[in-house]
Amino acid sequence: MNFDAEFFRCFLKHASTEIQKNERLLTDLDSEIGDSDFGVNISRGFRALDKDLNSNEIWKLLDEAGKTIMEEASGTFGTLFGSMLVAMGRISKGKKELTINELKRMFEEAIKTVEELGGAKRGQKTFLDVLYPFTENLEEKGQVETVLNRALKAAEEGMNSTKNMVATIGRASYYGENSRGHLDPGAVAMYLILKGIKDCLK
Amino acid sequence: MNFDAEFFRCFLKHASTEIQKNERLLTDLDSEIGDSDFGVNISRGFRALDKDLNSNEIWKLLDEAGKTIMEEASGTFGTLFGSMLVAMGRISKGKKELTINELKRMFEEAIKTVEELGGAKRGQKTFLDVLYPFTENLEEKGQVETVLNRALKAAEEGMNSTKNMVATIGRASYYGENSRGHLDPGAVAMYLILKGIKDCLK
Amino acid sequence: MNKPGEEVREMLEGLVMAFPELIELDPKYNNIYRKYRKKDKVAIITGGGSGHEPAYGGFVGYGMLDAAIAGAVFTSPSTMQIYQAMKTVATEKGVLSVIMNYTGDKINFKAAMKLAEDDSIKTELVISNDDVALKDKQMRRGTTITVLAHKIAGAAAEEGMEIAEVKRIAQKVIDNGRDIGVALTPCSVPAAGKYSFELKEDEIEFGIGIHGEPGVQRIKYVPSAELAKIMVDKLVEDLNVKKGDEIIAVVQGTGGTPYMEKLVFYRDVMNYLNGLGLKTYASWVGEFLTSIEMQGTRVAILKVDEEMKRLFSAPALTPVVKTIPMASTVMS
Amino acid sequence: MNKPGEEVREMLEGLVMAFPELIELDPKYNNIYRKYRKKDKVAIITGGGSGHEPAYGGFVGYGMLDAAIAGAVFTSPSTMQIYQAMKTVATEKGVLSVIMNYTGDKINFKAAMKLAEDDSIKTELVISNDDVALKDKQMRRGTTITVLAHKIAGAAAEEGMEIAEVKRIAQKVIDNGRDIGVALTPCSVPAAGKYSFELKEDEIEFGIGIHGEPGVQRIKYVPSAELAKIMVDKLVEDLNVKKGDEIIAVVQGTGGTPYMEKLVFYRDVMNYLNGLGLKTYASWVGEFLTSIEMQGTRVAILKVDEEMKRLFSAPALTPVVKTIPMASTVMS
Ligand SMILES: Nc1ncnc2c1ncn2[C@@H]1O[C@H](COP(=O)(O)OP(=O)(O)O)[C@@H](O)[C@H]1O
Ligand SMILES: Nc1ncnc2c1ncn2[C@@H]1O[C@H](COP(=O)(O)OP(=O)(O)O)[C@@H](O)[C@H]1O
Ligand SMILES: [Mg+2]
Ligand SMILES: [Mg+2]
Ligand SMILES: [Mg+2]
Ligand SMILES: [Mg+2]
Repeated sequence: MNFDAEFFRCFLKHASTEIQKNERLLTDLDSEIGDSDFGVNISRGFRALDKDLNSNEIWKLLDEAGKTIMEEASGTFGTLFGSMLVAMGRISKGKKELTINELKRMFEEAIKTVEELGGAKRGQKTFLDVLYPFTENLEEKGQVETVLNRALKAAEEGMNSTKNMVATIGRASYYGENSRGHLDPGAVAMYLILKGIKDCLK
Repeated sequence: MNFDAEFFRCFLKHASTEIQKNERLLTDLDSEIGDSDFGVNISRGFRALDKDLNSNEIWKLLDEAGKTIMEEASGTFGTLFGSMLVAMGRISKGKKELTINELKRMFEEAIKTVEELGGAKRGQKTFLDVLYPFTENLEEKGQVETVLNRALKAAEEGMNSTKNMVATIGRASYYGENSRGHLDPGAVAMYLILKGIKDCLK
Repeated sequence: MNKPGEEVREMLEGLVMAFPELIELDPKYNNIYRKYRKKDKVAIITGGGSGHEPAYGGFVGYGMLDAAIAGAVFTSPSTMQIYQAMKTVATEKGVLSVIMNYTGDKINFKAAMKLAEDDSIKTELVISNDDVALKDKQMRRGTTITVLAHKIAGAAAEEGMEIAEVKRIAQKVIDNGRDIGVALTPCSVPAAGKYSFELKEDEIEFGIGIHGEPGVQRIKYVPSAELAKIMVDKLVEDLNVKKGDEIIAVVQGTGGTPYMEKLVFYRDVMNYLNGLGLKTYASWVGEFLTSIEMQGTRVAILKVDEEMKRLFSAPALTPVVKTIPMASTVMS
Repeated sequence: MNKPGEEVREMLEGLVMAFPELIELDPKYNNIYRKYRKKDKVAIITGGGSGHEPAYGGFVGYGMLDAAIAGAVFTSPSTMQIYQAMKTVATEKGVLSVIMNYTGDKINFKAAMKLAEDDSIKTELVISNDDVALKDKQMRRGTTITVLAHKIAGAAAEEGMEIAEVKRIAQKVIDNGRDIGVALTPCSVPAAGKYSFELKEDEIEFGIGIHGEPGVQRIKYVPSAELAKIMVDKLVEDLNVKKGDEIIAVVQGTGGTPYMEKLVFYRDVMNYLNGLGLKTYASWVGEFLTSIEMQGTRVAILKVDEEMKRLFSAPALTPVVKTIPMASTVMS
């Protein structure tokens, strides 16, 4: 199967639900190695999305969602995640449906944008440590559902792997060695966002 | 006898000696109802006088002494006392000798200047409370020595009378009722300055 | 700071280094003089204790002051310092001193005037008492309006008016101006090494003097807009200005006030003045007459007539005040 | 202050009230724009957290910035705020952002540039890292030299240069400028309600950041002239300037610094620079990039060539910087 506007609308809605449901958890995680604004911030961003998901063009859906998130959740995560959605939209302009290969390209573009803007790399304890394994596991071979499940599994492992990392970028890096032993709030959020994907397959 | 340049030179020298001798006392008095700078300040002023008393003209002697005091002892007392000397000089311009009547006029002019500059009147606990009785007792009748002694006696009483007064002008007025019970440092200094006069009669 | 007791001279050296084209320093007397003084105008001078920078060295120059005489911190300059300034800047038209109502300053300026008069220098004195904090007008201290008097009388002198006229105009500014100050923190005098008063975090010292003298009242912390109202009301009532009157407004920090608070408070004052229907001909915002590092603010208003408006807008070139008049005619 | 969270907007309102001829405010985004913008020049913008006033709203106007974007106190402005500013001031020649090296600012400006590029706006970015406190050049924070880059690149843009040229010049200023700061007291962030560090009476925080971040070293109190030496030495060594080189110097207070200390310190810095044989082409003294009410000082020097000198002296008209070039020819 291919991915159309309906799929992305569903994806964003599920993400919104998950994030709002876990607002408290995310803030608590950010209070351990950040500045305690994460849950409140990002769930405000997603709440604003709800009235915004009307377009039937993939790129517009993502572009508008990204901009809304940036407008309403202006912390590091909101900015990077918003920019990532806009970038994903940009490379899918004109397309009505995407193959899984194109979906992978989209996520690669997302990663590139996040790297460019924030300068982070693998293993620095950010949500990139969820995005990398997820994206790498998006392959053409096999059933879409199986592929997505495998990618989500890898994303979950990525999320868990941040627990043992020392943050070397962003606000958590101020905590140095003390950041070890805590899950990265951004990584958790990213996993929650991706998780809904499998419920959006028709 | 009349008062010539020699008399005024002697008067200023005696004043200088007395003030320097009592520097500590004056500072202590100022520490009770002032800002503790009085003795140091005024004795620096008089010390500077010592090299300055060469003129043979009464007015010049007083004018220069007044300006030196103002330059070196720039507190309230130094300014008023210096201005008073300059004023005394001003009205004796051209005269080689003064009668006791002219001496009285000189002190009246001194008082007028102090009143004009500082705005104080009788009974406000300042050195004027020494100058008033002293000047009023400078009369033509009787032996000069007797007259001066009487004036100095009155000056001393004036000084002592400041003890029971409440200061209503100058820095001491900030102490309000608490200024009562302390001699006014300026009054004590003025009495010490005047005191030498009788040793300068030839 | 370097050597104690030298800070004023060193500070004045810094000022002159920054504006060598406008002012010069007599380091013996700590007097700042306008460079290139006119010979045919009334000379205008002022002086007082230091610690109120940029007053008054910052206002010396074309169209304002000919001399500023700096005493030690919060201490009157000496008679001889002032006398020296009078001799230096004196012209045929005389020397007008426009000073603030403090005992030491008054005694020393008057004493210096007596000495200058012995030298046949024409002298006049105007004393500002614009601080409405105190009820009794005689007791009122001089504050911000003094600076506006320097600007306006300075322009009058520059126009060549005689000393009686310049004095009349300076006095008119004093009579039509009012100022009020508050403090959120005290200030410390270097020599004394202690704070002038104690204040709790949520208190405002109302009616503060420019030397950190305790105010007349201690009020609870109120929002900026409400403080603006309280302060302006006090000025407006005392000055008796009404809807439609034209004013010049000065809103300033007191030395340690952050820009952000100054600008928010300026906004609140201007909004409130507007709401009262007062017409602001011009305004100043910044720091003009400070109290070392005190955090607080002062507001001053001056009710202006055509003469004051014209002179206020006349050209000036000093370290702080640089007025370039708007001309409606251009020639080229 | 009035309502918490509103202080930045209210402050900007105050700024625009004070200079309505020069700047205007988009209150939705807390963006200050130059009034009467040119259509045929590179637009120059900057932004960052508030609390550094008069930066950056005070530098918007002819010959300097086209927009200043204000975040909350010590907080980066958002991507959408910046994007909005880019859209508003964009011209055919493009938009150059000259910002300071802070993570949040960099992410948001870069993200906004991506959005602007989608709208076919030409964008370029220059990041200042002039604070010598930190050894690693990549880590160095942006401070005072940013403002000189705005002045100099602003003049280049005004002359009509293309964006690559203007960028080259801004980068040249950054590469040739260094800054160092110290604090005598900490500063308090309104939102946090606590001081950024603790300091004993006789200690100086050396190498302080503009957000009151603890410095790199804590030194014992030294006299002003010695502090000037220590700070200037650090700059001179890092920048590698030598006797005979021409520089522009900036000496400033950090928000709560009394004038007296600023001026004494300015004197000491100038004397010391002189003694080193460096030629000061021009200097600024005052407050330009502050840290709320922090007491302290910053010194910056910029090694200049003919191009930088010409552009530095070119006309500017902003709330704070008003440059009237000295012309050797007069026409009338
Ligand atoms: N430079 C970076 N690149 C990518 N992700 C980052 C970077 N810095 C922080 N993050 C992510 O952002 C999350 C924190 O988001 P947020 O609370 O919005 O940040 P802040 O409050 O510091 O602005 C972190 O948990 C981390 O996953
Ligand atoms: N207005 C005044 N008129 C006359 N004498 C005054 C006045 N004010 C103060 N004095 C006198 O000056 C004395 C204090 O002198 P000084 O220590 O120089 O003053 P300060 O330290 O306040 O400048 C007082 O004891 C008083 O006699
Ligand atoms: Mg956070
Ligand atoms: Mg945050
Ligand atoms: Mg005393
Ligand atoms: Mg004294």
